[in-house]
Amino acid sequence: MNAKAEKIRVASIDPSYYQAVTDAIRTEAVKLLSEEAVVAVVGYLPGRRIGTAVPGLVTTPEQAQQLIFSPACVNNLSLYLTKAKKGVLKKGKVAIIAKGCDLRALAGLMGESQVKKEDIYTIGIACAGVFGANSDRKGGLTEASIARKCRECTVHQPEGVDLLVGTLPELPQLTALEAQELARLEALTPEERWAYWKEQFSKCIRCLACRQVCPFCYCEQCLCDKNRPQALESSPRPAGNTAWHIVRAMHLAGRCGGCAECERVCPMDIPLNLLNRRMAMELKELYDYEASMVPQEKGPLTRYQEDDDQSFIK
Amino acid sequence: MSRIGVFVCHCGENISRTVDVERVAKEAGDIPGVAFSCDYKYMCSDPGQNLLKKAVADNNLDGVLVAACSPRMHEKTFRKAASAAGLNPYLCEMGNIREHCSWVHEDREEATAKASDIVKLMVERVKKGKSLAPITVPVTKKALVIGGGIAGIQAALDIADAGHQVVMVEREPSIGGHMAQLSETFPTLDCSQCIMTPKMVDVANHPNITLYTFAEIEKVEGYIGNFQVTVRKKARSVDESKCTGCGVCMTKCPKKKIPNEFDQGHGMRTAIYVPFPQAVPNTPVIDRQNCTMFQSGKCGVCQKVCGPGAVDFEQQDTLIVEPVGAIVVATGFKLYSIERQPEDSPIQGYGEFGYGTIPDIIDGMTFERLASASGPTGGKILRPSDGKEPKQVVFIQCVGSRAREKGISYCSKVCCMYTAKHTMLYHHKVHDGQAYVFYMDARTPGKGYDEFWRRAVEEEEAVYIRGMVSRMYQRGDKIVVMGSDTLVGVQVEIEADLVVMATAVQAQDGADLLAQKLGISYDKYNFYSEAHAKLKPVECATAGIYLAGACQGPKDIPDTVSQASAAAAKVMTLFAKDQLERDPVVAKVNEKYCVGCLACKKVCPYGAVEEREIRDRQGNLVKVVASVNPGVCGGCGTCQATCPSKSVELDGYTDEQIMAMIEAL
Amino acid sequence: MHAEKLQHDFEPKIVAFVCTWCTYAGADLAGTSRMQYPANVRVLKFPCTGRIDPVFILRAFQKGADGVLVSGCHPGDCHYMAGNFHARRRFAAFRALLGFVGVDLERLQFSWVSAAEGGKWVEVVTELTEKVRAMGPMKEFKALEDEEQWSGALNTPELREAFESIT
Amino acid sequence: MSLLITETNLRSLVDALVKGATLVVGPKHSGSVVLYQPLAAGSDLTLDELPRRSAKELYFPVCEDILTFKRENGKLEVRDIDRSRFPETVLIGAPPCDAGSPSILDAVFSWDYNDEFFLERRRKSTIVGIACTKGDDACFCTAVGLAPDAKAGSDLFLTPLLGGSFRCEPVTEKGQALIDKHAGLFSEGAAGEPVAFADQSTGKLDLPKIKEWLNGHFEDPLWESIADICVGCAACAFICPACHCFDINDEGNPDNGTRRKHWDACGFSKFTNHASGHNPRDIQNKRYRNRIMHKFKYYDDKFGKTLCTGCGRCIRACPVGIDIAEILDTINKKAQQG
Repeated sequence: MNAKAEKIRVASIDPSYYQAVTDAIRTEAVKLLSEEAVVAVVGYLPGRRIGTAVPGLVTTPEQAQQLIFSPACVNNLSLYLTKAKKGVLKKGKVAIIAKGCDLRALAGLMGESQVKKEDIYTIGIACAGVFGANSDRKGGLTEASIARKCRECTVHQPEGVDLLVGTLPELPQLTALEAQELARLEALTPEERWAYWKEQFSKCIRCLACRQVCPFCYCEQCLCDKNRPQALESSPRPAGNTAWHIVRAMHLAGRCGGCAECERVCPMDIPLNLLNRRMAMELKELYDYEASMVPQEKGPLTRYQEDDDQSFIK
Repeated sequence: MSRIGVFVCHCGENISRTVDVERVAKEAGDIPGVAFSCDYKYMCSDPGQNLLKKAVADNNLDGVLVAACSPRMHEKTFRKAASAAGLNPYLCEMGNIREHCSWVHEDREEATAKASDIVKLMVERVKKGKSLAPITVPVTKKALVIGGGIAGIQAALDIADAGHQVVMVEREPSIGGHMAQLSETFPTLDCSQCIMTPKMVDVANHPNITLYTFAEIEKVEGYIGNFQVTVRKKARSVDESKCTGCGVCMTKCPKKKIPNEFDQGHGMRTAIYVPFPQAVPNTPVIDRQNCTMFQSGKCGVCQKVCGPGAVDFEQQDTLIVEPVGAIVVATGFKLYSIERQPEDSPIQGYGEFGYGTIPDIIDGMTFERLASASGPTGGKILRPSDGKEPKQVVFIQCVGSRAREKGISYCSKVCCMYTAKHTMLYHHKVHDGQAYVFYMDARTPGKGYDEFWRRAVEEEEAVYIRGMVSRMYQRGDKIVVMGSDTLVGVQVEIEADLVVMATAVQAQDGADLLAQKLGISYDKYNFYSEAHAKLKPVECATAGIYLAGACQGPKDIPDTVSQASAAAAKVMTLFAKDQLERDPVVAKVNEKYCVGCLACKKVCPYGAVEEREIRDRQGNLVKVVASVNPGVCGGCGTCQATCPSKSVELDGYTDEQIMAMIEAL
Repeated sequence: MHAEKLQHDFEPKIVAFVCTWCTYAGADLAGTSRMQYPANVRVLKFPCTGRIDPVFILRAFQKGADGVLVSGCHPGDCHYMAGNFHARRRFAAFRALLGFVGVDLERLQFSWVSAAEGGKWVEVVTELTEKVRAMGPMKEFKALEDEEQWSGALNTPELREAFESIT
Repeated sequence: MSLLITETNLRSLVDALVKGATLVVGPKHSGSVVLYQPLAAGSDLTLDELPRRSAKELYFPVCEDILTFKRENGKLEVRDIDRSRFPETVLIGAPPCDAGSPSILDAVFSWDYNDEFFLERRRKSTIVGIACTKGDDACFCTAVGLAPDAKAGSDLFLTPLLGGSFRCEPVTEKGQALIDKHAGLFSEGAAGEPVAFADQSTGKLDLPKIKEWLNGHFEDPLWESIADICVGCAACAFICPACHCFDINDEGNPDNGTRRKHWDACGFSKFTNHASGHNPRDIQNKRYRNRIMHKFKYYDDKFGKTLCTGCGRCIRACPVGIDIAEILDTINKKAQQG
């Protein structure tokens, strides 16, 4: 495998792309903040280490000059608008940088009355993809370093945003590794799949990074923290871990926007997005539901049709 | 530690024959938290109940489990007994060891083990149980009746006669509805207006009824016993308080050639008009679309001739808020039209009948008007195209109804009877005429109905042809009706002078919009859904809202009147108490943890969940949470299963109770 | 009548989550009709299938159920109008999820049993009991209950093996 | 002349220990990650990657039972865990940032209460440390007073040599005993050139000065600026070799259950949540402040040690890229300025 030969075109052909996006973000952010149209811009700032970026809650035009966009801008910033992060941002309108996958989360949050459209100003990024977790970031965005979710992204181009930034470079076709993995797992016997997930979940240490980065995990009291009654064991043993990941996937079914942040942040590399993807597939097949960049009034599990499939019911 | 009493019933031998009740009682005594256990021959008997009461008192019990028959049988009995002993009734539960155990298993060992398990599970449930108090809701003893047809009139009069206030809202300028349009009614052939108009007048004169005509429901808030209804009274352009109903304005109105809706467009009316002479109220309304004054600003004749000065061109819509405790929905029906429908409509028109372009193909209601003495022809049967008396009339049943390909699969119920009636009316008026009826089935259940139908066939000489009409077209001044006689097995072609179609009964236009305002459910045809097809045919699932008449589904007059009186009776039952008591098995929101995602609101079948703003002492908004109205909640618990953080909980079926039971499996 | 009772090596634990209006009443009818069915089932009553949280099913498996039955009113018969419609979607999704993590879905049965269908209740319960009996115990979740992270385990398989190789 | 062991013999040492019913724990692949795990054989040992989780779980498991209880016939019977069943253990292949942590933690686990779960495991284990030749731009062990070749905490210390052997230096009696018991696997010889130690990207920190600054800056805008973005997970704490907070939880029901001790973290909002609902650390930056304070001030106040080995795991794992090395550097600069 020659990493250089595989370098994908977005990085190698159009190096000015990221600079252009960065410039546009800075210009807009400075304008918004100096005109006091917003109280903060939630964006990305450069990290100390090579190929890293960190979320930035920018409140002054000076800070806004530091904002960037690069393949290191992996985070789904919509998290910072939820109740889980209450108190962090001042009250008032907030501008937020959002990739397509982040926008689906924002739309979901609007559908769930957590974010009001009029309270935010969305700067959508025409996004070519970002780095995967633990990837080698020194060579820029390559086929080896691109996140698995980005390989089969369908939302490179944001919709319904207040400002669209960037012109999408020509994107190469990449093999859908996640879909392949999903198909591989589907083809296994139940026993084999159980063994697979058992091994994955046994690594879990319940650091709850998956929960804490999820834009939809904004509950004040997570079911897994409840002790009267205890719905699932809070101790990080295999039994409780399995229950936790099953419950998590169920609670996200029909809500997940597919940003795959849960999977990215898992320090134990548990492929959590496979669970989310599998649920999304099911809901697409059964109810023709897909997470969208536009808010929907009800999700697939809060509505029904009288003639819904019931082939599994005797 | 709980102090629970377990009572194991023998039920004579019904339980003890297969279950070792002594052992079950003994094992129950070993369950942590059980302070007392015993077995007894008949727990439901007086001595059995006394045993329970005494045990509660003697042992200071804080919960009771009776292991006996199904709770569907005796839960009320034992809860009452527990209550008499000073326990909250909801801390008394039943373990079903008869229907679910002794009667369905033969092996004594297995059945006993299962009975013990059932006791163990249910003890956990009792342990985690909470005292619940019945919910009381105040009741505003005033009813709203929506719709002023026969259904609404009957319901309003019944409620008003019982001494309660009624607000009636009618969309049209006059009450009366479809029944007022009918010529005669089956099966007695008495004149519709003769029996209808006195009731209309009764409504107008009743001291307990407030009538709003030319008015619509704007908004409905609140819940059973406590609705706030906003009524939009449309601008009539005539001040009802001044108008004396003299009718001079109508005679002087220069705009006289407007097709009259009441006569199905076959008679003419003026721009300022009452729909029909017996209208209630007898106050004209200005049809602003057709009035020269409103269209060009020139005319104003009516205003000039009006002695009392009642005509008011400046009149505006007014909004009136009425607090009511119950709502009767009686919005009636409309008739299907064979006209071409929009592409995306689920209902199709009849291209094979010319989509309604052939003037002498009319519907049943038009025929009613032609046959009516007060109609456009003065009661003579004359066909629309040339005013000639038709000698050959073809009646077609099931046009639109029972026609899945046209989008309606139901039977409209009234057409068989009124078509029979039409053939008679025709025969009485045109003695040398011949009536033909194409029909699929003659459905005549009802008192005197089949006799009526037989009379049409056997005495009044109508020719009934069993089969459908496949095509109709104009040939000269005749309409060629092509059909089949399926009994004989031949194709039939009739040259008709007039064709009368019994078109399907459909829900009123806007029925769905009104349902959304009311928060009631409706089927795919927009007919309103009753709470239970058999046992709650009058109630809506939304508490405090009742149905009367054809808005629920096609109905004839006797059925409509029966249901209207039934709805009135339901309202009176509700109004019989000052406070409404409801089962406390309702959902409650934990506002500390609720994050206001409102998933519960989305799934609640009762619309019982509202948003509630929580503010701090300075009035700043802290957060928005869900809030369950206990007066409206039906207690299904779908909200709790949906809530990710379980911040809404159904009393009586809490997660704590259920988890404890699962833990004890 | 049934003098010869079959002895089984394994008696599965079957848990049934049922709604009170239809299936619970259907099971009552089976009782009043004196129909016979295996005694393995333990019934938990809910107001409506809409109240049944998927977590309950998961928990039942964790607490030792070998098979789980969820049963309520037929579509359109719900006492609460729409509870079972919501439940149907929820369970369709949850079933897919359990299947994906490797639970054998033969152990999880959903059914509509009305208050008039005592016979169907007997049929559904008997069928699930026999099916699960043939499948054997639900080991997966039970095994998990006893497992520890290696660092929390008092001894590891490797150690045990080492010990065994010595003695 | 030095004591040497070849890589083959190092693996044979693992085999021999396992055969001798010793629990041998070392870095081992598990899918895409390397974790400290029990080794079934020497061939499992992986020395080319820093494990994702630290070695602390050897003494301080992710989760362990501390007692069980059961009510029978009305009586509640409580059964303690038999700590004599903790196995003799050898930790092998731990770089200085991991090997050095247990000895830092000894202080707190034997402070006002002797936590026998920790201490018994400590008594029964031997640490074979190894000089670090890997490392990346998240590493900062030198900044906190350790070094890629620091022997602190190790009982026996290995230094990888060019050519594949290791120089062995017994640090404690335990280490010497291990050598003596398996003397056949070690040989005397001339040590070759060591493999180059890992690079350190940050400079040395003035830890006393940092502590001094922290003494006076419990309230400071710095906390908001660095930690408002913190999402409140426990990734940093759980994979940290020095974080040692735990929670105790009863699982089961009041009549039959187990009391368990498991990792907890100050990053969680529930960590300081009172039963009343009041939370003194009501916002995330206060929780993150505690992380810094505990590591560089409180622990030093109490035990004279810094609660950080500079392994850089938290920097690599933080979902939002919070970089403790950068923060320490910032504080260091502030401290130097006065």
